[in-house]
Amino acid sequence: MRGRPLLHTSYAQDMALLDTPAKRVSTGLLVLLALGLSVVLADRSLEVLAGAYVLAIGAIGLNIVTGYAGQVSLGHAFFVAIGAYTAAALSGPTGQDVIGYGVAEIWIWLPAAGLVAAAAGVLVAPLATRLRGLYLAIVTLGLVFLGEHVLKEWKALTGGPGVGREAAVPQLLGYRLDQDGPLGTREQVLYLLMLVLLVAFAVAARNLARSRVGRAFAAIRDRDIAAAVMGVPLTRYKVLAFGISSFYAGCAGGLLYSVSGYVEPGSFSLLMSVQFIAMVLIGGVATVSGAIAGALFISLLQPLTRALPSLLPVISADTTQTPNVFQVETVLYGLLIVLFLVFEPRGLFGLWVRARNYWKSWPFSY
Amino acid sequence: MAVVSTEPVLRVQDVHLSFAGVKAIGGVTFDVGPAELLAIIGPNGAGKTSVFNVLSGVYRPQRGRVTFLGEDLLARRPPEIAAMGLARTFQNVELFHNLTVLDNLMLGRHHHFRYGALAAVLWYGRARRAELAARARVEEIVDFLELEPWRSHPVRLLPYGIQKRVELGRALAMEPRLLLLDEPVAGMNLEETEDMARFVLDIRDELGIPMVLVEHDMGLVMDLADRVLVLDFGRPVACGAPAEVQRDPEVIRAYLGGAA
Amino acid sequence: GDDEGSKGAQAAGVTSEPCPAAVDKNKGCIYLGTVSDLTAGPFAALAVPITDAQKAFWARVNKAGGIGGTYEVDVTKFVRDNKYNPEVHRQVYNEMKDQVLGLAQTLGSPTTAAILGDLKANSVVAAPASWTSAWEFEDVILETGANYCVEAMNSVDYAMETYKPKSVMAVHLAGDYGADAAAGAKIAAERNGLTFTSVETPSGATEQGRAITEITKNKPDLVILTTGPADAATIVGQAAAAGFKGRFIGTGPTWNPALLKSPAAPALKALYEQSAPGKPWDSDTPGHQAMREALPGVTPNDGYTSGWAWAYPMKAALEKMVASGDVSRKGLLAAVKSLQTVDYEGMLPPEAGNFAGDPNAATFRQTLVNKLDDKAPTGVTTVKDFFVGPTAQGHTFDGPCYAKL
Amino acid sequence: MKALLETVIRGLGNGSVYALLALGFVIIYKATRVISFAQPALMLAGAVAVSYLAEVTGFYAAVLLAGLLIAGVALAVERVAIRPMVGRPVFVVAIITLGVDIVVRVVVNAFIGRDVRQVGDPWGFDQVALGPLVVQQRWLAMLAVTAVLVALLFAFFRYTRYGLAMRAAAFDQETALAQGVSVGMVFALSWGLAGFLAAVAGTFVGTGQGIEQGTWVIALKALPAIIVGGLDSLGGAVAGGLVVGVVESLFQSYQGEYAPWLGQNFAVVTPYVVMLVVLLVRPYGLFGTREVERV
Amino acid sequence: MLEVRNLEVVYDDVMLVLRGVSLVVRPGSIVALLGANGAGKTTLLRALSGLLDVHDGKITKGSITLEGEPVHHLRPAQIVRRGISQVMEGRRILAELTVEENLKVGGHTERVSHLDRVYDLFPLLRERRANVSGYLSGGEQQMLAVGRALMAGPRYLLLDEPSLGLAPALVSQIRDLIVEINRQGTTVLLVEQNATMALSIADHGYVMETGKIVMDRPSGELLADEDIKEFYLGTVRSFREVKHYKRRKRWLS
Ligand SMILES: Nc1ncnc2c1ncn2[C@@H]1O[C@H](COP(=O)(O)OP(=O)(O)OP(=O)(O)O)[C@@H](O)[C@H]1O
Ligand SMILES: Nc1ncnc2c1ncn2[C@@H]1O[C@H](COP(=O)(O)OP(=O)(O)OP(=O)(O)O)[C@@H](O)[C@H]1O
Ligand SMILES: CC(C)C[C@H](N)C(=O)O
Ligand SMILES: [Mg+2]
Ligand SMILES: [Mg+2]
Repeated sequence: MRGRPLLHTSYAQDMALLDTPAKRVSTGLLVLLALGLSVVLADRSLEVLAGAYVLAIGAIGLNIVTGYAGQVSLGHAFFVAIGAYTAAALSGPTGQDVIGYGVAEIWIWLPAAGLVAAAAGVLVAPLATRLRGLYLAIVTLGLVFLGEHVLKEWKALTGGPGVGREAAVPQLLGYRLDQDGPLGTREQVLYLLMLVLLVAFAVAARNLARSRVGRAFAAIRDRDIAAAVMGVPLTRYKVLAFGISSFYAGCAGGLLYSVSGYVEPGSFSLLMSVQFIAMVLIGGVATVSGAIAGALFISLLQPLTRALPSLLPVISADTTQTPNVFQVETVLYGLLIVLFLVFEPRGLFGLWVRARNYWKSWPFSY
Repeated sequence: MAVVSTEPVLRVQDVHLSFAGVKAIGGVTFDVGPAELLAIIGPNGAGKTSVFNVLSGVYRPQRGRVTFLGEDLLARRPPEIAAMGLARTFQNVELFHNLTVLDNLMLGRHHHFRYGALAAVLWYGRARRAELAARARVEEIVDFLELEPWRSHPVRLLPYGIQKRVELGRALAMEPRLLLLDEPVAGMNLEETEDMARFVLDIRDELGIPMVLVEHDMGLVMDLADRVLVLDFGRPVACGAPAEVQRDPEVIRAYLGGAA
Repeated sequence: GDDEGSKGAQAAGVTSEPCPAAVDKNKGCIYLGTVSDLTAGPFAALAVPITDAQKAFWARVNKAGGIGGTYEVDVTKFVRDNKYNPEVHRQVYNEMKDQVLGLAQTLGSPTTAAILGDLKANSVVAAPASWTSAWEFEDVILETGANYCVEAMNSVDYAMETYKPKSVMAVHLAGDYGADAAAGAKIAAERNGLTFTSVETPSGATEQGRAITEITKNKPDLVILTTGPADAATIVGQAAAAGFKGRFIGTGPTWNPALLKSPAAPALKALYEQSAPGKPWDSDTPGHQAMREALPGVTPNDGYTSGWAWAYPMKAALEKMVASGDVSRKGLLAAVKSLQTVDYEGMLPPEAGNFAGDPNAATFRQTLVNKLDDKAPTGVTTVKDFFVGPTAQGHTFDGPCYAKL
Repeated sequence: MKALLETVIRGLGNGSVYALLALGFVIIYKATRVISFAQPALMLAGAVAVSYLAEVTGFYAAVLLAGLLIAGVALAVERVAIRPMVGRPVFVVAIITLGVDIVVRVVVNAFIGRDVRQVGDPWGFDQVALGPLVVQQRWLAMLAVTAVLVALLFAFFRYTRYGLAMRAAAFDQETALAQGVSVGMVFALSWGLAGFLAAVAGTFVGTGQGIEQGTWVIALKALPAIIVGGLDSLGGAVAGGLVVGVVESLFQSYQGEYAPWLGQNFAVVTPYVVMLVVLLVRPYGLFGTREVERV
Repeated sequence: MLEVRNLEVVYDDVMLVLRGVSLVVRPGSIVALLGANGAGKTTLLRALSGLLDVHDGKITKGSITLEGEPVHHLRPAQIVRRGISQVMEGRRILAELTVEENLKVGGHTERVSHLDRVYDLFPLLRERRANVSGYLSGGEQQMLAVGRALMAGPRYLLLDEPSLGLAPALVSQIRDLIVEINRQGTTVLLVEQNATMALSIADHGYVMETGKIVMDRPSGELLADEDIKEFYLGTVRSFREVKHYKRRKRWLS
């Protein structure tokens, strides 16, 4: 007997995160698959995926302020930087050229990275509440440029451009997670760490989205005056959205560089912000799974485009020739973004909806 | 449920509002009694919507006094006014387009919730209980307004008439002490108009919520309203029982145009 | 953590099968990786000739019998673009690291720093494409030619002799490149009793307004430039137009032959000289000759020269490793650590290839100075051949210079 | 005083380049509500085209030809990547332009090669005396050309119906369509003009010092300029560009002396600081259209 | 003559909204199109003006011809040039533009300006010509929308619920106006919820239900039809009574 999968007998059941058995099963399988990958995949692939998971945390954060609350921010890199350097400074050894406090325990520096970034977000937000649309986008972009300037000048913290410093060291109760150990290779351990954190951050974001806070965000995004008239204080919620989003960004920043162990101030540029925006848009605005999918898509697109040209023997691998593989690879990267969005502007999520609708009505075309 | 009182719920005194050269409201005074249904009519641009905007805190008048349940309204911001129990619908549907019907209604209950962002993230204890309780209340409204079939549809996909009904539901979800309805049946067909009329009557009869109704459908106004206030160029030209107002020559000239 | 069995039949990046483009099918193959800035990054204009020159270099080595008569070297199979981004650099390095013995090229300082930990952990030897002083202190990095810090010291000392300046200003980009040179200039200025000022400037020709103002306002007798070529042209051109009469000496990367056709050319000819860690393209040494023969028909550019020269120590180390019998990463690193001289076929003095012993002692301190010359293929000819100034001679290197500015 | 005036003129010169770039952004924004991140690549492409053409046709003809060529490229981009997006969310389109930027830049880089390229302008670093002031000729040329182009643009939008059609299309494409405005035509027009302006601006960026692969970054200076002026105002773009140019120039000359604690090279971020200050006072820039907020 | 034959329209490749609609609008006439919400009236007008694309809609079958020439493949601008102009549902004022700018956009395809004619029809708009249109009251915006469509000097005017939100006096004005415009030579296709008003001026009426035309008669006959009376015109009955019964009846289906 299959039962009736869509029949809910209580509101609790109806409001559950995964409200259908199909969703529960597929999510469970997905998580299992992700866990399984840690054994199956080579270390270098795990490292790329671990990075992608961290970026996904950042993308979920951006999605909170931009996707859910509708405040387009191109300043995400700024908050990521704050997190990265807070974490690096906390966990860095004392008495070096660069600031360090010797607190390598991840459960200290990770929340700290998030909180400091969140505080910055909250400070910036009041400006944001006065601005709309692209004005806000470009002002937050200004933040990135200002931030870059500060990072370049503040050599005691960042080591300076072209030089950089050690990133945060992930250590849990004395166990170094970034070294091979009894739990597995460093890549396996880091991969699992990032996976666990991603799941935690994703669930938290989903919870937020379905709560009064998430609804208030969406209301502000869709109709701000009406939202105010219905009882939502606009400024407070915009500040909250920036704060939470920056918290995610800060945590992502703290984690992102602990994979390579090294962080350089040139990384926190417009390009990074734009990549986050691309992840959110490509994944599908205002869905957590979309942000994750988008982050994976963008992070894996580069390795993929690196592989593609080698399948086409006509293109030269020789840098003296034009076009060579490297040019093709870069062009392909840009082109794939364009093509993807032209053909499915709703992003990966839209693709999924399309597929689902197609199968729902299959075999009838209307 | 409440102690019966004859004090007016809302008292508007000599409100003036103008925008760079345009006088939208020029000295409007009226009361709304408990359980009363007051209709405001008037030509296009007479200032009816502007009155609503003043009441809900969107516009700040240059002059005048407004008290709601004995408290001054004018110094307050829209969210505070909403929390005091003043709810409204909008002339042009102002729903949250990407949310479902249920979420739109749940949003109406925003100020009834007490839990914060941290509890929301954890979705545990208070937050969960509050959401479940709110959901139960919202389902009552869904029942009441016969919105069951559209419950989990994003509102942007709904027919216009249903959207208007959802707006009414969202306002009801606020558990208001006064309800402002701005042209609730504009653009509706006969059947939908009848449905809406039924809901308005139910709200008054069963929930006992006083209402202010702005509407151009004279049939509806004359049928439902206890009292009618007529505005023209931002100024009151008549106020009284529907039948009286309908016969007022000034009203006929300015508004009805001899047709109705 | 990939532990590689150096005693096993085959080490990472070494095969008994011949190279894909083998000259002699009976030889085995050693694979070396290249991670460089090949398309959109800021150093693409330099990285591409470096990469091409190294390809030609190893082809020549293979044609001449390979390494120790048993191996040929392939640098074409594992070439990747880092876009001058540390994260991408690391990714592409990871993709190739199990299949290469070492790196023929890793371009850029921050990018290389992102893989340095891994290079050290796995004893992967890498030849850099950058001249920062930090590499003197890393065993696995196989640098060639004096670093920017030394270069600037020598430039100041050279100017002392030639122009007798009273004041020096370092106009430089931030970081491993600019700050490294500026630090050298500062040390030399102090030693020579000159007043020293430093102006950090952003990259981008339109951003040089401040640098120009500072130069024309303070009128230093000598300016040590560490920027990109277009920046340098703007600075020299506009400062001269505003009546500045002091001297400029720019580090290697400030020069580009095309500047001779720019409006700044007269000013450059009058006021500018280029310091360099190696001799220019058309120099008359066996190494240069071989390079020119191996790269027929290219537009001359000293990116080729640098790329070619950078390859010699790797060749020497590989030969030593094969000779020692331990063909593995550990063997290569051991060979590197015992290298005291390298035959650069005259491009650089053999002692430039000292990788043994204490970093301070091993640091190579000779650079040269070029002047502009319309007739030279890369627009410059040497005015002062390899020399060590007194400052560099007496300086003790105990850490990267840029940290000391 | 003399130094100050010369600094201001340098600022106006650079500012006029920012203004040209800003106009390109604004025209596209006006018609489509999209900020085109492809402008930097088009600017670079224009400068490169001039550097090749000038050898054959001489400088002035080269600028004109390159302008047309880049307008053509922009039109092609619009047709292929932007037109299909009519009615789609503008942020998606903005990201598409970013992809376009990546693609175009790789192609352009291949044409730049390793050398610094010269655009072959007649001014170089030549100076001219304006009374007691000594200023570079190229700055005066930039100012003059910008003034002429701006005048032409204003006349075009003033005396044809396309200015209004653009605003209509930007506000609500369906409504514009229903009024018989060919939204595609409006899009093409805006991209074509923006391409032309980008090429001219790129040429001026290249005067004197030449262009290299990294030169595209300059185009980003136009972003704070358009915010200062107001995203949809042509006059604002000009004002914003000039303001940004002058303030930046002043900071380059005097910040080291009067406010060294701001750190070296604070001038680099002054455009953004100016932008923030202006927005604190005017959330829609100096001349931007206020969004209608009403219920 | 504007003729729609057997038209099928699909949204998003899946939702079949018009299921073979045929309709004729003779030159010089006023044709009323009635129908419940969601019947597909707006969709039909979109198809006529070439605006389906914007909504991911497609014509999958049938044809639209203007004076015998097919026009369903034309772009909106071309259709406007051929003399079909639409007042869209929901007014669609260009809120950031002034009243006069809105009108000028309406005249985009016309060489001569009909500005004065429109101002004469709506003196209120003349008064507000320099105001930002977004701040007009609902009814004022409706006038602007009609005025804007007239700026194109159309031969065929498609009106989607022009009386929506108008005060009774204005409804009769609009009605008179439509008659006047029609008298001046413009053919009118009128979509209305206010069936009494529409049928009082129309020559012919169509009734649409769930994507199909279910009635097609001269308006006089429709006015007399019992079903039309019940479902569209409303028997004069108090809303207070309505409360006591509900009905769910559908024609054909
Ligand atoms: N924010 C505003 N800025 C400028 N003018 C405004 C604004 N809001 C309203 N007005 C003007 O005030 C007057 C009254 O408008 P209001 O919307 O209150 O009219 P109304 O009585 O609701 O008309 P309708 O029945 O057509 O909806 C109108 O002339 C309108 O143009
Ligand atoms: N863009 C769209 N995408 C998908 N479905 C749509 C779209 N627009 C309309 N529909 C659907 O098509 C059907 C017909 O809609 P349409 O707007 O044409 O009806 P209508 O007769 O004009 O109704 P109303 O009286 O409410 O204006 C409805 O079921 C509607 O939900
Ligand atoms: C190729 C070189 C000029 C690189 C530069 N020295 C750097 O380290 O980034
Ligand atoms: Mg109103
Ligand atoms: Mg409709």
